[in-house]
Amino acid sequence: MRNAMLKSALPLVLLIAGASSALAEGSEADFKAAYAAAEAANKEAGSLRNQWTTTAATLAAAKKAADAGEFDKAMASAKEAEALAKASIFQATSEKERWKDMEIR
Amino acid sequence: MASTIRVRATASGETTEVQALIQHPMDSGFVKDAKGEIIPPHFIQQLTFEYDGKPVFMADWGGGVSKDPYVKFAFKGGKKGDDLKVSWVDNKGATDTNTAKIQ
Amino acid sequence: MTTTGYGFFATRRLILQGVGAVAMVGLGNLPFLAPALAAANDKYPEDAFKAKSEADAIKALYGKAPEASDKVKMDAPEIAENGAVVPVSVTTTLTEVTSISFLVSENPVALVASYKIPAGTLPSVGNRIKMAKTSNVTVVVEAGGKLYSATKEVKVTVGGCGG
Amino acid sequence: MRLRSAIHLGSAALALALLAFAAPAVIAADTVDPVADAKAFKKFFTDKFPKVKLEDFVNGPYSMNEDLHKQWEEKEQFPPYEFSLEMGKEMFSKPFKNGKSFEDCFPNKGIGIRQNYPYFDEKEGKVITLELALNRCREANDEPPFSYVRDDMAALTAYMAFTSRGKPFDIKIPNDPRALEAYQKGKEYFYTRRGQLNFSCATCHVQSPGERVRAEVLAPALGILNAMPIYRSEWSGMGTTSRRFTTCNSQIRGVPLTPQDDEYRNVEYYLSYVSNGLPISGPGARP
Repeated sequence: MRNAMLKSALPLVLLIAGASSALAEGSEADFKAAYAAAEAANKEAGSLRNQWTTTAATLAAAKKAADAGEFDKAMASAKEAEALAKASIFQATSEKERWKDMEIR
Repeated sequence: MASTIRVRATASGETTEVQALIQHPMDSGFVKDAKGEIIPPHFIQQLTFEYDGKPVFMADWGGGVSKDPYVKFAFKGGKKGDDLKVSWVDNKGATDTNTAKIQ
Repeated sequence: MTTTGYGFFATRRLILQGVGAVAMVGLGNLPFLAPALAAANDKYPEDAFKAKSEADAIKALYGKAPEASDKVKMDAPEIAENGAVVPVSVTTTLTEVTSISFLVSENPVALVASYKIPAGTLPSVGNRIKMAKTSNVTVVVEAGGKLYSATKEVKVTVGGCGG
Repeated sequence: MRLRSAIHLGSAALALALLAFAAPAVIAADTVDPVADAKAFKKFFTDKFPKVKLEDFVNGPYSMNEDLHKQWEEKEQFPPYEFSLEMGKEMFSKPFKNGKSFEDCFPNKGIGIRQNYPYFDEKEGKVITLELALNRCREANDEPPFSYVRDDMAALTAYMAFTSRGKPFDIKIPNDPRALEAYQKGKEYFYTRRGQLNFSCATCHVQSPGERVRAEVLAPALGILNAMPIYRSEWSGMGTTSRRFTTCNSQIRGVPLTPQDDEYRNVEYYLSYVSNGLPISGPGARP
């Protein structure tokens, strides 16, 4: 059962890798897009009632860096926030079945 | 306001065992609150127990004593029904006293 | 805590970072400030409660140094369940005991509590003290004008994952 | 490299198909049987800790570690929840503005009934916990509700728990599919991993009770709610079940839900049910 999970995760990895590799040169517009994407992902995690506290913290750091005009840093934080949010989404969806593994029977 | 001092004194044989729990924040002055400001020192400095008019136990406390402080000791003498007077004063000058019956 | 063989590589990396960060979360060091401005009070050993180090506090209280003695029986936990409430008690077979004091060497103020034991009161005290971090807890007993002491190390740290 | 990743993707699709096919079979066979769950739950912990008596599981970490047990006994001589208990007793009979009091909201004036909570209300089709019932009583008497995580609620539940000390947990699951569903959802919440640390309640309280998380020794899940509300030295104050659930969430870097949310009430329903028969020992003192 476990390595089936390993294999099925592969497509999602590529998705994430793709998103974070496109580190464009730090411009405000890029940052805004990345930040919006991260917020949307975190909102989706919220709908699954499975947000992480570190996602919100990274989003805040991104905003702070952007306000200070450091768009490289802001972009990196926004990307990481998105990755965290996506990870929390993956956690919620995959746990829908995996929780039974540990159930006391 | 109910007294801040809870005393349990039980006479057994010729000694009386005393336990006291006192409601007090015992802030040491070294701790910050949620907003990051230092909580000013506010702790009981002296606590005295008197039986039959004589002090049987006296405590000098610093900020290192736990919140809602507890102390336990025993003294010779003391019979069921006698009074045990307890009083404290803190670094802001606030005080409280309570008289408990020995069980 | 083992993390299961989670399929999603990025999640694992983020999670392992998370767990690593937790391990480094130490006890936030407490800011040090001038000791408490106690109201002037003749009997209250003002300067003893101002002394930073254990030795100064004992000197301020008793004017002499204690010698370790196995007649002073101290009861304190190996690992404190919590630094805010550490139950410590002492009993002694020494006679003519007039005073018992508790000190924590690593606390911002070493002296925690000092008790006067009038004649007729048994030489044993129990109380709950606060400890900033792992430290030696020392109990000093003044008997017949001489000072005896016992020391034990109590481990203190925060609990839980830390968030 | 391209060929290998292609094979990877192929087998991933195959694995997914298999999983999808197998899944319904698993769920079908896995009908919800609380009675069997409860038996298995108790057996798991009594096998794991043969020396701990069944009723002692309610003492959480103190039944797991001798040194802690001693510190607990010393604390219990004059427990730190004494003040909260007295405040709760006073508040319980203090009349509201309209003259009524909590005693009028609860059967037997609220004395000795804590062990029946939480219960499943078939009219509403929801789990009603003690904390929810107390706030509903206030609202029914036009009083503002208390916060679920602060001292007032802890004092009330401390008094009600105290009046039930020693009585065994007696949680019922009525013959109503919604009750069974609430129970099952609670169980799912309990075993679901969450937060960046990727822990579920079971990771700590089923896999590693008795072990340490830095200074703290983890309590077994069996009987973990019997001592609620608890005075924690860590908080140097009282904590309700709601406060415990929300802080546990944030400790593992999961964003907590609002106190008394459905999930929290359901997990309290599940945890209390599987601890049926164990005595109420609240209010409790904990590290």
